[in-house]
Amino acid sequence: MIQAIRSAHDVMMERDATVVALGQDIGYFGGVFRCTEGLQKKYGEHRVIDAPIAEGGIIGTAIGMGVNGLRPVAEIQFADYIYPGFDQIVSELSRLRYRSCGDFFAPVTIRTPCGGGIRGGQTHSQSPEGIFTHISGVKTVMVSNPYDAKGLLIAAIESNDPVVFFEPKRIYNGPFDGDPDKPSVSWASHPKGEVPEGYYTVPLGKAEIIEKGTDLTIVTYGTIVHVAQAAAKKAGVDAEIIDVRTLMPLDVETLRDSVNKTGRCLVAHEATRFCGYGAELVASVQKECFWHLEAPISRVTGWDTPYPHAFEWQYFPVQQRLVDGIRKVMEAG
Amino acid sequence: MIQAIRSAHDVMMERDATVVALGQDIGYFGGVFRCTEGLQKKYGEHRVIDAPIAEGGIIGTAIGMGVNGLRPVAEIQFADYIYPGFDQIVSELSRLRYRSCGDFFAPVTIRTPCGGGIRGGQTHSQSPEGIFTHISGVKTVMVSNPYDAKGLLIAAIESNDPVVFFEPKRIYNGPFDGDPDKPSVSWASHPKGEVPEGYYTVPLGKAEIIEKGTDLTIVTYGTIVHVAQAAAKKAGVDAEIIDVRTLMPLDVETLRDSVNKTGRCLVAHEATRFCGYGAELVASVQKECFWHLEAPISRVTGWDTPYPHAFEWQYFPVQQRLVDGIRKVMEAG
Amino acid sequence: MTKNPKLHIPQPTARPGDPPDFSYIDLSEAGAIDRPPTDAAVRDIEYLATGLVRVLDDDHEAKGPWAPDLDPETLLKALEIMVLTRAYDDRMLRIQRQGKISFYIQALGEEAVSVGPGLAFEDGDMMFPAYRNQGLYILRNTGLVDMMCQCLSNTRDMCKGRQMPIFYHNREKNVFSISGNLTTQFPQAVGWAMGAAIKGDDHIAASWIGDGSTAEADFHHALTFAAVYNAPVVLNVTNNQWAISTFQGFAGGERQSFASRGPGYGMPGIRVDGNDLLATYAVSRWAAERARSGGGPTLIEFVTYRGGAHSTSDDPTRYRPKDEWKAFPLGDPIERLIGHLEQLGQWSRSQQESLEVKMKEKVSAAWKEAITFGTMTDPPFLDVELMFEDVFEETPQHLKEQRDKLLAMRGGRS
Amino acid sequence: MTKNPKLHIPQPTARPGDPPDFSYIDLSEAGAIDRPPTDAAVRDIEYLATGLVRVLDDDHEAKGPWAPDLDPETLLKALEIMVLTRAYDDRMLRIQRQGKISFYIQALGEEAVSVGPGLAFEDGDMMFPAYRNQGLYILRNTGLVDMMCQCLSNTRDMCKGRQMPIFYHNREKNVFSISGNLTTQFPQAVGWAMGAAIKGDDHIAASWIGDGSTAEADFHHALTFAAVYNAPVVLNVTNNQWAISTFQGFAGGERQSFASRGPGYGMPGIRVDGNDLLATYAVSRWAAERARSGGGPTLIEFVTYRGGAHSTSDDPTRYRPKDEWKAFPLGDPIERLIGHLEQLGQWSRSQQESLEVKMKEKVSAAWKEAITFGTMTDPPFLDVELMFEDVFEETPQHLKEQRDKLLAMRGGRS
Ligand SMILES: Cc1ncc(C[n+]2csc(CCOP(=O)(O)OP(=O)(O)O)c2C)c(N)n1
Ligand SMILES: Cc1ncc(C[n+]2csc(CCOP(=O)(O)OP(=O)(O)O)c2C)c(N)n1
Ligand SMILES: [Mg+2]
Ligand SMILES: [Mg+2]
Repeated sequence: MIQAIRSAHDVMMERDATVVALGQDIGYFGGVFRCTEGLQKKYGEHRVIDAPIAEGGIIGTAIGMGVNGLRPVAEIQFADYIYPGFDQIVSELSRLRYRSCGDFFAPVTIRTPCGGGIRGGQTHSQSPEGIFTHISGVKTVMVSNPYDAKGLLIAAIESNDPVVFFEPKRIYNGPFDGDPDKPSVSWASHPKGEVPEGYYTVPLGKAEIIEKGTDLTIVTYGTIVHVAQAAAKKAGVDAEIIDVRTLMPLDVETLRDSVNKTGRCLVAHEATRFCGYGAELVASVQKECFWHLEAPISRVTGWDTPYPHAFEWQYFPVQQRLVDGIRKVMEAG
Repeated sequence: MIQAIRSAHDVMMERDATVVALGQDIGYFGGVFRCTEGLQKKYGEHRVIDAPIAEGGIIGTAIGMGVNGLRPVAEIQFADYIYPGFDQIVSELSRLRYRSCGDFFAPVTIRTPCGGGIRGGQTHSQSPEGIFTHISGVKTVMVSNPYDAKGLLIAAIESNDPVVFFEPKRIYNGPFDGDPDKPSVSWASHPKGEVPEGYYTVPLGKAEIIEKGTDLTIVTYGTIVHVAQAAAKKAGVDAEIIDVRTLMPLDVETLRDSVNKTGRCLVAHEATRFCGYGAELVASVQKECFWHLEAPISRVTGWDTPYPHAFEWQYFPVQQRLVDGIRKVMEAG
Repeated sequence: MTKNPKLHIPQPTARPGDPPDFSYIDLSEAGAIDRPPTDAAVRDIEYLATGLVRVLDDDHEAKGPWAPDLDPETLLKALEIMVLTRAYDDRMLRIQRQGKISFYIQALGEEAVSVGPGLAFEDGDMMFPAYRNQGLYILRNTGLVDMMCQCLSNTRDMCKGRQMPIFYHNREKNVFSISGNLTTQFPQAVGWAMGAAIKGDDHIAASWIGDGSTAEADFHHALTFAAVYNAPVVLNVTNNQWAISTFQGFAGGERQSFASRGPGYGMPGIRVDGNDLLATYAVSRWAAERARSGGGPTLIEFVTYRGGAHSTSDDPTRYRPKDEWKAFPLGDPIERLIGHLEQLGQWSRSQQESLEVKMKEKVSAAWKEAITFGTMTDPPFLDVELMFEDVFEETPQHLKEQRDKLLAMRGGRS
Repeated sequence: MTKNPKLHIPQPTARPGDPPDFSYIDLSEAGAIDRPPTDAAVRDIEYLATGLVRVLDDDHEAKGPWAPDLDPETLLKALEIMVLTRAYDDRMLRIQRQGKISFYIQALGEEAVSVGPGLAFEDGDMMFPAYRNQGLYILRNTGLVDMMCQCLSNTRDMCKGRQMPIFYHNREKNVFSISGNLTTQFPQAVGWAMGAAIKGDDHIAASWIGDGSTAEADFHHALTFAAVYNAPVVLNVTNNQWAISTFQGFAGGERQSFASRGPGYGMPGIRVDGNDLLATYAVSRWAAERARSGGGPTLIEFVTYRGGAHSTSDDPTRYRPKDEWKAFPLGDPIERLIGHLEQLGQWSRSQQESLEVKMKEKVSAAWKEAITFGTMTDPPFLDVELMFEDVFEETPQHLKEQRDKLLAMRGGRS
């Protein structure tokens, strides 16, 4: 997925001279996860810019660049460190178009690695997407595979709306099915691991049905897409699995059609549960599909605690928790 | 409600020498909403402290004071301006007890006026409670009347947990039933407008059933409590109205018992809808009460736009929108 | 310095009832401060951060090396804009008191902080103002009618009813949209300037914040990024002595000039008489030249005084002497410029009177026109659908549904 | 200065393959910088922000007015703590490489930045360290076993498995909990100091951050609040030349010393040789005295060099010369202190060797003990229920339910 993200930058920087990247350690070094490796060499120090350690300054200056006709792609080194930039994102980036009636806007994409599973403890594991999806004026994406990552990132960079773009770091190097004891696998053998070289987009605002099924619908995104696939298999159910991909705006239609068909729905994510993005998924689905529901919609999520270092795999919604969740939804009613 | 809030400060500063207040314009001036009027004169400049215009600095130093054994009450002048302090709230205030296993903690209360209805436009009208309720380690309160405001604020100040305490500014001077054309009324005639002089608490974590009823349950908080009361009357339904009061931790039991009884539920708040606190209310209620629900749970909220100056009353969930929401819930099924 | 490490609480020199006391303001004689070349090294010009650059002396003569080369027409234009700004403010304030607009902020006494610098920049340079820089919009030919319609949230409102009064913007004239969130424009201006440098064009950016606003994080972000990248930007602090009820000591002004932050970050800091139009112009011009020629950022502190209330929601008699402004040692910027023009033989009191009448009439005419586009209480009204537009470039489905719901409730399109 | 306002991108003087070049570091002779009284006015001591306070000269003699009055026992104690810190780091680094802990950060080359200042404060003073100040914990008698158990997330872990390695805390000894979020401790230290002043007690606070961390908003918050309230706090910047892959120029260090920010905000800034234990002690002592006697805050910049990788996740050979540390003009703090003690006739190479052996043995013994409390792979393991505690003072219902759900899935209490 790292190569896919790098390639999205590369393609866009090649096509569009206004695309610039900025962030901590992204230039000479190529990023702590190497997502921008080689780009400074290719496009120069004025387009791939190492930044001071000030997330608020990165977003604030990116907005200014955006207003001046550039298309900045800002990297926040870990999603856990996005909060110092929160005011500029909420009060400025998300509101500029509205308050100036489109006379000013800043087409900034904010990329940031999120999620746990790399023994990062509470300050390198968070999934804060749910606080961005509540902010009017900013789009929110979380990717689950290299093909989408490239296509969605290109779409985000091209979009004139600001986008917060979450990249689950646990799957940077390969899909993860939620079993930490299994040896890690690379993207090479995954159907979505193959990434076309040139330009293509995956549209913002469209969910994808990862697996067709009739027993129940599992609505998820990011790393948990892979866990859900494994869990459904293990549980022996014919699940329809939906990868939300763009969290805001939400593709309600795809969800509605699926749950109206299956009558059962499990929502899963890695972030903490209370008031998380899953709450909106439940609320939206129950509104749209109430009369078709044969069982309560269930949530499997991270617990409502910080992400603990030693209990990473007790915190993470592992396969077994998904399996239990599936059973619960299947057995109810 | 202003007097109630001032009185809560007064009572606590009198009882406990470690209680200090800090914030912009709260000292000599007594606060832009006058919630701390007279306190500096009474308790001195070292306990009622005017602060630089730096919300991050206010929260950061309040944490340090808290670690040093004080009980700081920090005022953020408008909830719309809390974001520069977001990192210190999320990454520090909410996490300190957990990361140090209780060896360190900061019993900080953050008070902030929220909500619209005073022609404040998008930067003086926001209700950002939904981004705090998702943060593990911080309690969140929104008050709807003077009696609760004082009792809950005292409970918050006494709590060793951090609390974000929202005060809907529209009802500072009197209840507001959602009809902007009616002359404003004062708290004097409201049953909850009477505030005992001395010390008392309203416990954190307990919702209140404002009106008993059997037709449907309206779950709400803040200003909308009053709008819901008026709307239920107007709609001619026997509604059970619940004032959530403490948003996190949520008093699920009170909600469950009520909805299991009524079988119908309307959730209402002023904040934007998508991924707002109402989503969690819907998700929690549908989980707990699914088998008793006779109609989909419905939400009436602010729209998913910034709060517009000219369209304040088209944005605000006015009586009519609540009435429509009630009818929808009543007619379904 | 107390020997007991008790908390120090900054104290203004005067509270209501006290005689005003501005002895804390360090003054320099007009003409006394050297004007270094625009490519001077920061370390060699630290004196600019603590001195006070002044051009006009007590006899209204322009003195010393900072005296700018401005022809009388330009000075008269500056005067006109300042007088117009004040007339506009005066009218809008009264209109607010009549309840016809919901809120207003005047710039009384600070007009030279917008107009002097404004004249120093080129049209293609981008301005990132604070809410008290209406003079910049007026200088850059934003129509009064447009500005009034913004305050009215009416059908001609550039903000389509979304913003409180005074949150103007002017894309065409390169004046940015004002934010309600303090200081956010400061790093944005730096980013804009970085963008200009990246694109290789010659434009520079300028931004303004207040003394109180320097305490916000974005002040630090702006100075850090500007210093690191040597961004072509001019960062202005309007030190009008007061935030809302707290004086500049609550932002650190008791200990050091705000201009001194500049050298601390490695850029020039210049402290300037903010009520001396010639000085505000000259210093801005210096900084603009420095930035445009690759010399990087400058931090400028304009020493001035907030002549009126913070806003129409404020009552300054609660926290400062009523007559403080009258005692302010740097006077009134309009009076001082009139004095200078008189001294040059270019202006007279009677000309001034007729200018003021003319400007008042201009404002009145604009108001008459503005209200034909509606007020908060009188039609025509803005279309409520506008609430749902411009959240995104294209309105997404859920917003369309919300819009339709609202329209249906109101019985169709409004 | 380029004449074209192109974006300036800071450039380190050497990249991999280049010869190290520290010509950019301004040095002063040992003993050359005046030591003002601790109540000196900020404006009179700005020279401290750009000079470099040094005590030990090339012959290891203590020189000049800053030479502290430290007896040999204290110096030997300082040496022991530094050697122990290095031995601890060395062992933990190897343990991380063996996969027995998940992460580690060493302080190689910066030991004097924790130990010298640490000695300058009193027990009741509160320390707010950064992640590279393990020396402070060790100095304040945090047991090595406790520190190792933290890194192991084992059953004796002070953090109960919740934190990554190195995020220690020590309530009893007044060393705060380390945060993963850079710079957040800086305003907290100021707030703690304000609290001490409010309570009227005599304690002061001190905090440390890195050069890169000065760019964060909280640096500005800390300096602003400290200046405004004259808080009794010592604010330390460890300028070890590098953040992760970016050198100190990316935080503004190309243009000005970090110490210079102090005078800009109205507090003393002192630049000091961070590898000279006597200097780091002396300067901290000066600042502590100033703070304790009501003189307010001081900003100190310790000039040092990060001898190792940023962390075990980092590979510095990708961005800087391999041998840069060897060329660093301020040398190795341990070697320099040894030299001084030798010169005093208080120490010999053989004593040093046996000290090192002793410290290694101490570390080994501690490790043996630590692992008896479990490792990430070997029992005993921490009770998983601990995950749900301490989120709040009392665990609320929903967390109890989540805990029970987890336990049920795992077939009961673990
Ligand atoms: C982030 C933020 N915090 C607080 C406020 C409330 N507020 C509005 S203006 C103001 C005072 C600003 O003072 P100053 O920067 O000196 O500007 P002046 O009003 O004097 O021009 C305050 C506290 C705000 N608008 N934004
Ligand atoms: C808010 C935040 N942003 C980014 C990071 C990632 N990060 C961790 S350490 C580091 C470099 C810090 O450099 P410096 O302050 O010089 O300290 P040093 O490591 O040199 O001791 C970065 C960028 C973080 N931990 N927190
Ligand atoms: Mg001001
Ligand atoms: Mg460093």
